[in-house]
Amino acid sequence: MAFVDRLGEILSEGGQGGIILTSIDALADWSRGKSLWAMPMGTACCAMELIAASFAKFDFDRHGSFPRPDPRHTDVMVVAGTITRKMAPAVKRLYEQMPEPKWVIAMGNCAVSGGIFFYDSYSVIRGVDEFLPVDVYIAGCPPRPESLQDAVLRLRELISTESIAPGVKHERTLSLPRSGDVSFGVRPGSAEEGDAE
Amino acid sequence: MNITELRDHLCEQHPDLCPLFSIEFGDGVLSVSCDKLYEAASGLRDLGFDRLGMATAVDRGETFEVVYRLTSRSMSVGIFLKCHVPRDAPKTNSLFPLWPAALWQEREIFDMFGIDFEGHPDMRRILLPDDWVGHPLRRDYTDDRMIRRPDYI
Amino acid sequence: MTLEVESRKETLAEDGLPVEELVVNVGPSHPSTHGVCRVIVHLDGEIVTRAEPVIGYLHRGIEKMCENRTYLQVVPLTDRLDYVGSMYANWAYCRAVERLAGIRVPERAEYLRVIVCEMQRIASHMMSLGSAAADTGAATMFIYAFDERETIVELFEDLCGARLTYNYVRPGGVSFDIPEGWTDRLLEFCRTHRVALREMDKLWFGNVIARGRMKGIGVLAADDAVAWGASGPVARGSGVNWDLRKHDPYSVYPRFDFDIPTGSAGDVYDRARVRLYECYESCRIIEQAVAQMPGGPIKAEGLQRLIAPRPGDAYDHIESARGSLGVYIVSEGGPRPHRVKFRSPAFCNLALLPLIAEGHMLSDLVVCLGSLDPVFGEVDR
Amino acid sequence: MSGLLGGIVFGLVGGVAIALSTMVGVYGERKIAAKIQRRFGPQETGPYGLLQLPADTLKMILKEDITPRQADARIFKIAPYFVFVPIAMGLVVIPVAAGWAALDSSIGILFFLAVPSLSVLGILIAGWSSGNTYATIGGMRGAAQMISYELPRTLSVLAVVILAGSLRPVDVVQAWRWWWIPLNFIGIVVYYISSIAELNRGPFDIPESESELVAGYFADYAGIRWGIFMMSEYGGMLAASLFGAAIFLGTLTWLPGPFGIITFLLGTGVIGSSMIWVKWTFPRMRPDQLMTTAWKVLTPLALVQLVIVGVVVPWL
Repeated sequence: MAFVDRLGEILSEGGQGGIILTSIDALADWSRGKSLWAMPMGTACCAMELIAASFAKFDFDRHGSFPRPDPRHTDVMVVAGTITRKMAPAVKRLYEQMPEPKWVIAMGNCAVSGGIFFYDSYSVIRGVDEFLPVDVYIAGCPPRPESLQDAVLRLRELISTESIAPGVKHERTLSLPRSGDVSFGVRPGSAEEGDAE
Repeated sequence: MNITELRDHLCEQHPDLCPLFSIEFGDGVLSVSCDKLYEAASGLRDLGFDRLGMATAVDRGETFEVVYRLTSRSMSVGIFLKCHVPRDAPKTNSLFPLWPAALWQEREIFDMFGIDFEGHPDMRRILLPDDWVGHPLRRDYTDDRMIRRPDYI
Repeated sequence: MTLEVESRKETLAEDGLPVEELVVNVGPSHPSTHGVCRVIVHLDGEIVTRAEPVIGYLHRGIEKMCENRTYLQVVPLTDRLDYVGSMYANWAYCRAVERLAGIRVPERAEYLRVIVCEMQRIASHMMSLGSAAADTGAATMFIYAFDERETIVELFEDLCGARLTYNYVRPGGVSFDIPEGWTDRLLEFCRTHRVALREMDKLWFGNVIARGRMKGIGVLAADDAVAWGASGPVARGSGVNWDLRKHDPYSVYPRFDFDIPTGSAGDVYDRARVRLYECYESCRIIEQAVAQMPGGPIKAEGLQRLIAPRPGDAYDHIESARGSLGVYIVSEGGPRPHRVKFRSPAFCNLALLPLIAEGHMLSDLVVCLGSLDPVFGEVDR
Repeated sequence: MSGLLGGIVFGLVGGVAIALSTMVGVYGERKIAAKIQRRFGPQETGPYGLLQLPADTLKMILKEDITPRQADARIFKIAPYFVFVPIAMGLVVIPVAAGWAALDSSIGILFFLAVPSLSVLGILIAGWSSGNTYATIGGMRGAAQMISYELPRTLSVLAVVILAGSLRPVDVVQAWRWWWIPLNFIGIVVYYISSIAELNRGPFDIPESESELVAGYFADYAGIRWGIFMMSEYGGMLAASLFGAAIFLGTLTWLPGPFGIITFLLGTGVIGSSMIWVKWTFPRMRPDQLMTTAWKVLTPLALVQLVIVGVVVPWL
């Protein structure tokens, strides 16, 4: 890791290494994106869908992503389920144990915002982004395994913009939905009505 | 055995408990005072109530109502055992010596209501962290981190 | 809050050398704690001298939340209790509300409730058997069992639109009637499921290593099971013949012909066997229920959206996949319950872990924990 | 000087061979496991998912190299090599064609049995230096297990040595006759089982048991250092399969001359895949059951095999 970081620094400082840097980045991002091993941080209901995602019917292994229980061997933490105040230190510690580069997927409404437990609950943390840097959010209570697959593909796109050089971001087109997108649920003509609501 | 047979059986075996017995929503309820709780419970156990199904408490304002649900396998019938402890000094006897099942359930009551059970071997919080302040299931529990749901109805 | 464990105990061995007890902190995120349980294990070599479960890592305060919701709004919360068997908590809660408010449920709804709950029992036991197998390293068995569960989940999806949190049983009935062709698929599933069960029986219970891992491990005496309030397959594995469907019959269960499998040794093996046989019995009940199911409405007539029962308290329990699941509701007359208490079987069963794991090896601890089949949404509520 | 050069060449070739075999092994493991479990396995990266393992390896190299604060840093960092090097060294004495091995030693079989088992030292120090309870337990379990299974494994090979009358693997291959397989059947089974146990693979993977010790002795290794542990496991699998195919099954002599390599590689593949098959079928054993199997079942069986061979040999 240290070597790679230094290489990135040298290439970006010299200003000469544009082509070399982009090629190395393309290779690095390809390998990182295609081999996203998951740390299944399944606490509640979503854990069932997380299990289902890696089993026979949905088979995450197809995307080169399979769950490892040991944080040291993983790249992406899938926080699936409600995180309570008692659990949060443990989740944070597991996240810290993962080696860089690492990503977080917040799976399910509880991990996104507290979901159904937003109101009246004295112990639920409203979203894991209170203490973890979340890269991809998946809505749903619980989301279907296909949503998780979609999240992995989205995360792959996000990784493809990253560089081994510090502070460099590649411009790649993300297929993330934007407002005005048909797939976003708002028809182009009716954007204002949507906003007014 | 249905509930009226249970009442007759109870009155026969324990005449002192008979006037405390009532029937609510098809369930037998035995309301005792909390210093008599342990004796009443052991009496019921001798009567054949071998399972402690549920132990909980209800915030009734001035008092906390401690509720035990006992079940008899031989008679296929359940009964409630209730007593009221004062809110300012919540303390009662533990039923752990009679039914070990009370071990965790009474710990949970302690955690949620702050009711102290005498004779319980391990009176600690169970669900919440040890450094938690307050007992959440009391009606007057307040917490800055708790957002109250807006009243739509 | 820290994750420190209490100080280690130092003793002197026979030859006078100081021996330190090894304290292993299993969890709260561990591959075989079936959720977020933490077990502080004191080890003497590989032998467990004390195992202390620490729970509450998923305590969301559902009972407090219920106090600020109307009776109907509580139903989605009950889904999140036992997320492997959401239908049970739905049904137990609805039964308590119906008892409190005096609602009569149409017969067809009762039959539908029985069918979905028996399907849920199969799904839950498949999960339990599979994850217990995964605890001993047999990942393939887990996947085979999970495949069966997946079929049921698909059926549920067609019935009520959700894969996991169904919100299907409502006070006064059920939310949807069965779609066309659904019962045929259900009966087809029952037929294939029996074949799959026999396959799993051979693959898992016929395996010499699996038998060695399960037989004589985590023995629970029948007296202890009763005294500690154990229920469901944990109690029946010890020979306690106690099943609410038979011994405190509710709903339309008296109309069906089924047996209650019980074990004798009370070890992990018997508990797992009981779960396997219960799947056969559930298939039987489903087939009978489908054959007997009457027509008619699926919701009680003239039911108001806002249920406001008279003051009082009601308790009702059903036999869930993990044991007797009770719901205790206290009403003070308003549209919201004053107090809702869920008596969860997994909570009571898990209290037995120190009792059954002591004296076994660390490897057996995870097997014992798996055999109690805790679902932490239900344990911690 | 030429010896040094030859050593370097063999080292490079061996290193590449192990790396390749690891990739093939992991790919095979994931594909076979997927087939057993009604899945597809890696599918998306490259045709048939063939580029999955290069991607994994590159990612692992690019990962952060973590040394935990509580670890004994220097020992922690070198421990993977202590596991890997002995296993790689074991490969050199295996004959890869009839009458040819990279290191044609007169005590080749002894070398193969003795040197790879030095990796137990690496496992022990990896577990100990991590400063982690799980890793320590895993290291202890690994040491106990590997030392125990050394005995039945050595005894089972001894039967072949008696039959061939030589410790030189090349001589054993040349002396091999088809009726050794039925005669040596118990020995082959004992060798197979104890080799799996020696490699800490399922159903004997108690040192790294995922459901108990999370990952056992390499629980705190991240990135490529963990990859080296993986490489040792698959390198060991390769070595055990090659050795079994050459010495026990004599696949090198099934086809005449240099064509023997075809049957040899096929035999190796079959043994390796069956190890994967076993792992994904059986549950894991308990440490005490494992010891019982080693000392009370496999060792007596290996001795019985030795007696059978000892009785037969004078009559040949």
